[in-house]
Amino acid sequence: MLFFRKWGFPAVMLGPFILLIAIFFFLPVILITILAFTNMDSAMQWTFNGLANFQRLFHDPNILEILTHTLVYVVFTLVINVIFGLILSIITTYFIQKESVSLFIRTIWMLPRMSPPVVYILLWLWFLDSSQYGVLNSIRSLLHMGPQALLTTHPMLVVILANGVIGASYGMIIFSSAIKSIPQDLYQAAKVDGSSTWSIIYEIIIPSLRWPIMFVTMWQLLSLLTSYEYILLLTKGGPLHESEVLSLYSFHSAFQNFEFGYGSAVALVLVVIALILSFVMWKVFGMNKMIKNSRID
Amino acid sequence: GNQDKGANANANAKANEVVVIKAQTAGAEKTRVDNLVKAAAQLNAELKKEGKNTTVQVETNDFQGSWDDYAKQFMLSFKAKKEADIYATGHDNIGWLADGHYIQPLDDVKKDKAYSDVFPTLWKSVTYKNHTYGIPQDTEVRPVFYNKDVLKQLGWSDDQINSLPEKVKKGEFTLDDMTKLAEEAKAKGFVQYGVIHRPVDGPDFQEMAYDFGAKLYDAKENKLVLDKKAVAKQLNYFYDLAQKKLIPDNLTSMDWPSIHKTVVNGKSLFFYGGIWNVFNWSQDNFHDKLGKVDAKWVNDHFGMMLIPAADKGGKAVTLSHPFVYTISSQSKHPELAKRLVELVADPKLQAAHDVSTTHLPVTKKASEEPTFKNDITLGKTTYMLDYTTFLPNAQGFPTYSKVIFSAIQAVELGKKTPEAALKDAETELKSSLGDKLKVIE
Amino acid sequence: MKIELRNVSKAFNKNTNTIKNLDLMIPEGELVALLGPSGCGKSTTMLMIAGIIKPNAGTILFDDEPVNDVETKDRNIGMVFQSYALYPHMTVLDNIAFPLKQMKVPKEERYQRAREAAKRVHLESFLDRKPSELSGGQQQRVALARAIVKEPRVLLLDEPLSNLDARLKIEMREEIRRLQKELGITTIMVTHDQEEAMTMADRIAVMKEGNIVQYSTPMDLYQKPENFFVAQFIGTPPMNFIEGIVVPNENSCEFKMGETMFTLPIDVPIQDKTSVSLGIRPHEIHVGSEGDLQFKVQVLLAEPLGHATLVSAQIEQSYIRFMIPPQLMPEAGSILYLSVKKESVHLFDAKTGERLV
Amino acid sequence: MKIELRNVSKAFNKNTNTIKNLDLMIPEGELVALLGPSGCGKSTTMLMIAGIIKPNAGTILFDDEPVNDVETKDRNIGMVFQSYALYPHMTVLDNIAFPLKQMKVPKEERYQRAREAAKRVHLESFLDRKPSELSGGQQQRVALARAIVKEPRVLLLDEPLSNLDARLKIEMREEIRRLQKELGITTIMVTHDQEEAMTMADRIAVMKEGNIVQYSTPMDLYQKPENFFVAQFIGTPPMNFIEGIVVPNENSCEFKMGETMFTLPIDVPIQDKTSVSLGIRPHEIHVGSEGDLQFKVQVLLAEPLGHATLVSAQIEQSYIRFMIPPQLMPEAGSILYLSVKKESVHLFDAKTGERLV
Amino acid sequence: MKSLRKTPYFIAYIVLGITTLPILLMYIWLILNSFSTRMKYGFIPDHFTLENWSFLWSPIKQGGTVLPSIWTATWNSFFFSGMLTLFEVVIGLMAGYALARLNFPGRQKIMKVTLLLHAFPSVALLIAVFYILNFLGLYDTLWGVILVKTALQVPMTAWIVKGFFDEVPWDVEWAGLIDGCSRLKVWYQIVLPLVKPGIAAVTIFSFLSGWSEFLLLYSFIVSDDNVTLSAYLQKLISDPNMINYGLLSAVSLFYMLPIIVMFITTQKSLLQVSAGGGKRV
Ligand SMILES: Nc1ncnc2c1ncn2[C@@H]1O[C@H](COP(=O)(O)OP(=O)(O)OP(=O)(O)O)[C@@H](O)[C@H]1O
Ligand SMILES: Nc1ncnc2c1ncn2[C@@H]1O[C@H](COP(=O)(O)OP(=O)(O)OP(=O)(O)O)[C@@H](O)[C@H]1O
Ligand SMILES: [Mg+2]
Ligand SMILES: [Mg+2]
Ligand SMILES: O=P([O-])([O-])[O-]
Repeated sequence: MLFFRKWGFPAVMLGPFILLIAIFFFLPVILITILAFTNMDSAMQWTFNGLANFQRLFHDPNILEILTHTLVYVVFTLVINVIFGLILSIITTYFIQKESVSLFIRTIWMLPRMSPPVVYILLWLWFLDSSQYGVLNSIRSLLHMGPQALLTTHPMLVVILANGVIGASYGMIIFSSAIKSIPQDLYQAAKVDGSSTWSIIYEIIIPSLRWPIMFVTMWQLLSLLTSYEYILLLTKGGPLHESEVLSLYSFHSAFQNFEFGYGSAVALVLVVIALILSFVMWKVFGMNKMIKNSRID
Repeated sequence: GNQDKGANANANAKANEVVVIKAQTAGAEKTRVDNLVKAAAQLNAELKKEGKNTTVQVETNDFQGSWDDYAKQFMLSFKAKKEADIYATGHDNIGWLADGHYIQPLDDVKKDKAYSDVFPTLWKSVTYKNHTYGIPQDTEVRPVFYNKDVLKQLGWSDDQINSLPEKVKKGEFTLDDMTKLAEEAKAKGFVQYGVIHRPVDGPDFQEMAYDFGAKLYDAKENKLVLDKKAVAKQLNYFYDLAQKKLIPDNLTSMDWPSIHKTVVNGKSLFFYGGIWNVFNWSQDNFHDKLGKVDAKWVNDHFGMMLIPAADKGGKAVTLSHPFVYTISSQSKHPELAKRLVELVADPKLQAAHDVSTTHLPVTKKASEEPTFKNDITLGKTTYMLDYTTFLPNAQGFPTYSKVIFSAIQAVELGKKTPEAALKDAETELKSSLGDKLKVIE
Repeated sequence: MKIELRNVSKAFNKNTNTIKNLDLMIPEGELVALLGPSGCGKSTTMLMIAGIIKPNAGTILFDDEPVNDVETKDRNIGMVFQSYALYPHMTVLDNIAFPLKQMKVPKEERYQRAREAAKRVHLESFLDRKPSELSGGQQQRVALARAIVKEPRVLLLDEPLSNLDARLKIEMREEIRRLQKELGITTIMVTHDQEEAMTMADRIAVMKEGNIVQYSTPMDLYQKPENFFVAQFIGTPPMNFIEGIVVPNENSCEFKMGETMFTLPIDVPIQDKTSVSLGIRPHEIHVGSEGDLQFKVQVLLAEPLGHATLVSAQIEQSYIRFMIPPQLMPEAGSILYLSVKKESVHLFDAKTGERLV
Repeated sequence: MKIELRNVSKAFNKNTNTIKNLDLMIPEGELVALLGPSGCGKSTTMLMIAGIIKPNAGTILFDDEPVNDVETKDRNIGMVFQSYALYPHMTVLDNIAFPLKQMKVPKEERYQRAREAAKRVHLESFLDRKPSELSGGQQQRVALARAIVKEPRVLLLDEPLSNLDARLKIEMREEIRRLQKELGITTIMVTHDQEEAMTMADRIAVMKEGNIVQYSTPMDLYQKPENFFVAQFIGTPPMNFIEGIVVPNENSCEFKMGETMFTLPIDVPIQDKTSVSLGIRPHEIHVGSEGDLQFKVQVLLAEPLGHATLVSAQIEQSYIRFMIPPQLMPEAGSILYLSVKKESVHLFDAKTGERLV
Repeated sequence: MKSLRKTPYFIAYIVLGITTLPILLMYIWLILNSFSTRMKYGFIPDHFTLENWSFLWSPIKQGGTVLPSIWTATWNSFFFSGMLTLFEVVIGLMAGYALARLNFPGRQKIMKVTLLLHAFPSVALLIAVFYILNFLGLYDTLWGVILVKTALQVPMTAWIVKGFFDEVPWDVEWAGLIDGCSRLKVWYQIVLPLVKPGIAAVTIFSFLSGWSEFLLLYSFIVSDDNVTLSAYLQKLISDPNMINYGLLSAVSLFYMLPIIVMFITTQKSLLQVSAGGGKRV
């Protein structure tokens, strides 16, 4: 009885969560770890081949380039995502007091996320298409400027922008919800204490957003590391390998070349990188301290 | 496997068994499976005659999505024993399907009289490790479209224009001639570009390899082949086009609609297309003024020819990508499925499908169907089947194709010389294909 | 800094004005206490002076300059909020140092001064805690330290000592008063502790329903409440009121309630039969007959308070309370003879509430 | 319900015990006031009785049954939190009705009772507001109404009246006291208002640093503080202390501080030269020589309080404060002769703080 | 003086304008495109037409196939996203509360593990998940996909709401216990209403991800009865040579409409935050 009092409630609250994750997330994770040591291909046979996949990966002529792209892509997109998400949320919750205007702006920024990915990417493609039929080039030709082919000349830039615009809305929503939860009297006190607008942002809003900022940063970092959908649709990793990132490479290996074993090995490398980065961030953000004890015994 | 949707035990003494056969195809051409439904009607009549208490019911499914996803779905559903009995797919999938024991050999179906008059080359496309694993369903060819209006501007007579395909066929008009012609048209300002090809990876690029005499697959060793000499020529060809500014700077980053618009509006003299493009252009507003254009308009303004031979007197080529029926190795009713596949070869069914989707038939009989013969585009291109080539069926070919495409892209963008591109391609192919690759110097 | 409110009104919703045409002038360097019943608009007035709430009408002036459009941060104010409004993510020290940080005081000096302020409110050993780890009184003291640390020109204190124990309260009062006097900080303080208001304030403004009913010195307020409301509001225990009518005589006045009748020691002419409230503070009532007005009551309850005994008693229909020396403990039901001095008698018109005498 | 705390300890962190071996017994139906300096652990004690915080050691008993493992919701408690803890998303009415809802009282009756409770705290016209639209005092009254509405068996009041004005406070006190008596609710109240504690409580527990230093009736506490801490803590204005040493004579005691020396009216034997604190309450000091102990002081400051004048004066190195009649206003620097009665003299050991006399 | 004070606002609006305008234009372009046969210079609408919107009342033909009714797809999408949101939000809120507010050993570990799981690309998981689903007999069922999707997403929900639970003052929870609630009741009667902005955020994210889910449905559902809007869209673009862009624009606008409405309604709940009042502990 006493045992139940102590453990019953956490168990009830956490049970479905743990169960679901254990079966549909944790177990698959173990499976793909095993998979990385097989040479499973389209025949879908679990034949172990030891470290062969990793040896191949090590000798892969493109791997270094891909790693660099991954880094560039993740870092820049992440910065746009978090910083811009923050700016947008502060503008729409603190600067613009008129709720309807804020909502309008937030909605616009959500549009990319709410559109079907293919259509969002098609919009970019239509705009940036290198022929004279691209909207950008149409406009440029009206202004007597030559056509531009951003997708070939700066594929990574386009990839980062397209992903940045989508990612910003993620932070925007979470942050603005969190800002809305800040009690008004804190702003009042800060004003009385002589805070300018900047310092209210810096001293009151941002510290109150510590958890969301930290979460969004870490989560987006991992999301970006593992995401490839928009790149796949936008540039397919090309031209050449110029916008190929590790996760896309894993996808290409697994689902275009049907080398599931190799694809899993690539994914595992990704996971190791993610593990290291997460660990560093966990420390940097002082996550442990943000997990507080219950004040009901 | 397929399930029996319950035996319909009537009060009648004779219980009638309903057998469900599932058939799946991908893409918009649903007639590929709908024809099977019609064939089932025929089959049922035959079964009745044979006095069997079985009724076949075909359940169809048309997958929409990429070929990769189509393949993936089949693998998974097969493992879950929920796959289709009759799986229609591109012939080039036969390799992995057979290797993975997903499908069964259909050598006996090949022998059936329904398939006795198949264009012989087509059997090549469905043969893997000395067995016939698929039955051709339809095919197409990938001609070069040439703009008649531009040729007229260049001073060509109607006769000259209309006999061009013939000259190509005979090897009189070579790839070099084609390039020169493009150069001329561009220099004179009649067109913006000389040549347009597809913007993304695809079989079209391999037809150029064949044109330069490449071998892509060694059936004996079951290995993909990197024929370095031919590939070098292939790369040089595209490098040359780019250097001469005959293709748009960023062709490989254009989207499909822009390609179609460029071609339909006569901004390019040549276009490496496929016969189905005629159908595409009738579906959307690609023409700046006319919007959608029908087959007649296209034939009035464009001609279609084989890919000109690389050398004078050489063999002009094209490439086909036949669609085939395969039968799952887990099928519970393989015999019925096979009979369906035999019955679906009916010329009328074929012709109906081919005309509505702009494809070519696989049997001679079908090509003689009046409805087919009357088709303005198809009738004119069927001869190309005699010049056609196929992609290898072997596993790993998508990887091969992707690497070659990258190399082409690199030379077109001027980022690599053909030599460097070839070298990189070789390294990459060796790394990813390992012992599945054979390199010919 | 002189602070003035001219005809200020504020409404939170359309139906009612929370503050109605309020006028108030606080001379430079003075400490004014706002006193009034719960919900009468004291905090709202403070927030308007701070510039956090904008009045719907009227002008607020600092040193005769209208400041309606001056931002809060530029008003140089220190404030203790009724809800404290501590910054939950900062330590005590950072909370206190925050106003200095906004003034760009160098770090070292900033923490130095913050530590001194913390010491003044006896929080020197809690500097590293977060507000959520403090007791109520400790939180309140953080708020106080934060308000005074920057030595503002205006100090707004909204019940700054309500959660402190008596001893600390006295200490803090002295601290505030000293600081305020030394630096000449114009201070407005809301308090419910009348002793606090009486001992600390130069003036007291008594508010009622969004308006000021009397604004004057503590003594004046105590001794000469201008109307019934102030009289009953000021003083603990509160003034006793006996309802009755006045019957003027040749040279004096008779006060009549039910059967009882006694002579009022006043010499102001009052209309016949005016209904009045006769007010007498509990402290002014003495046992015996030494005063100018005499009457007898029946004891209901006697409570020992330590330094005195608080007696509740009945006279006709009215109840009165008064203090007697702690040694006395009259039994319930016993009769006591009481007397009051002439100066201690307050008389209010029962209808208008205006002071008559 | 009888409530008992046996040897209870609570630590928030490893270094210090906030509550140390606390023992307390509250008889059924009594009202006990917890009095103590800010941060001494009053709220913590309350939260432990409520079962929200679990003690690290010791037992809490309700009617002699240990309740350490009984959940809060099963303890049938009403509580006013120091921070009010209103439900921000509910209206006033819903806030008050919430405990009844948990008891599954039918809707109609629930709102009926909630409305009555609201009336008791004079909030009947605010029922539809959200807490954020109320003034501080109004919020506190909502908290009070919510605590009493379900007529619990135990009432825990953590400074329930701190933000109310004097008049309302008295009314609420009476309301609480009446309810508590009528229903026999065992009540524990934290207050910083000593008058409140004195008038309302059956007993007072004086806390210091997590422990109880004296637990007894209000009168007892006032008249016989057991040690120096209680003496100085209880009573406003606080008791005066004069430091000195005792020099026993044959049949009396001399008190010596610096130059001054006077006879203490006590007859208990005290060791020679004991350092002591002599405590006298301001109210017990009278001008003149009518008492048993006499001394003279020099006036520093005289403040009028209305009902009296508060004088601060100096005797040798010590400062003392006392009340004189309001008519008197001695000037600063003047000399006053004062006297105190024998019973009013408290003597504490300066070292241990223990009461000597 | 007054204008100086406005500088931060001014800068804020400029930043906002410059960045927001292109996005707005993109979508205006999409709308125009859906109502015109052609765009002059790529961006000026030419002939007004409603043809692209005809899918609303009659099923569209593409090549040889007739696409299923858009309304079936819409209903399926609603069902799928609705169920997903329900599961994800409820389970996520429960777990988030436990992680934020309950004491039990391994709390940190659970948080770390759930975060790190996210480092596994969902593509890579696809094959592994297939084996699990197949083992459980959930392959080719909508519920299977719902469960998988919930599992993949719920850590995020829990993490987000944990931040919101952290901000809830403890004293109202205490008051709830005093007033006779169990902790479960405190959770849903008192704490949940106070984290409404957080719930709004996670609801919109989970609904959105359900609405646009494609990969899993596409990989784990063979039968065609369960076509959702995203699959419907996929049908429109599956052949890159045969995309009708006007139609695609119209369908994607149709696709976006419910989610925009949903977004606006959930965001409106932000207006009703009831923070403030009292002293928070
Ligand atoms: N969560 C906590 N963590 C650490 N210390 C705490 C915590 N809560 C209270 N304390 C400390 O415990 C001591 C007792 O706190 P408590 O709230 O019981 O005081 P109190 O007697 O109610 O004071 P007050 O009269 O100021 O409300 C204080 O010194 C306080 O700083
Ligand atoms: N945000 C608001 N919306 C509506 N009414 C409000 C709001 N804030 C305060 N009020 C009302 O305005 C009146 C004045 O409130 P104010 O806080 O100024 O009172 P106060 O004098 O400080 O009272 P207290 O002594 O109880 O703190 C109260 O009746 C209150 O209910
Ligand atoms: Mg107030
Ligand atoms: Mg407390
Ligand atoms: O890729 P294809 O459409 O040319 O088969």
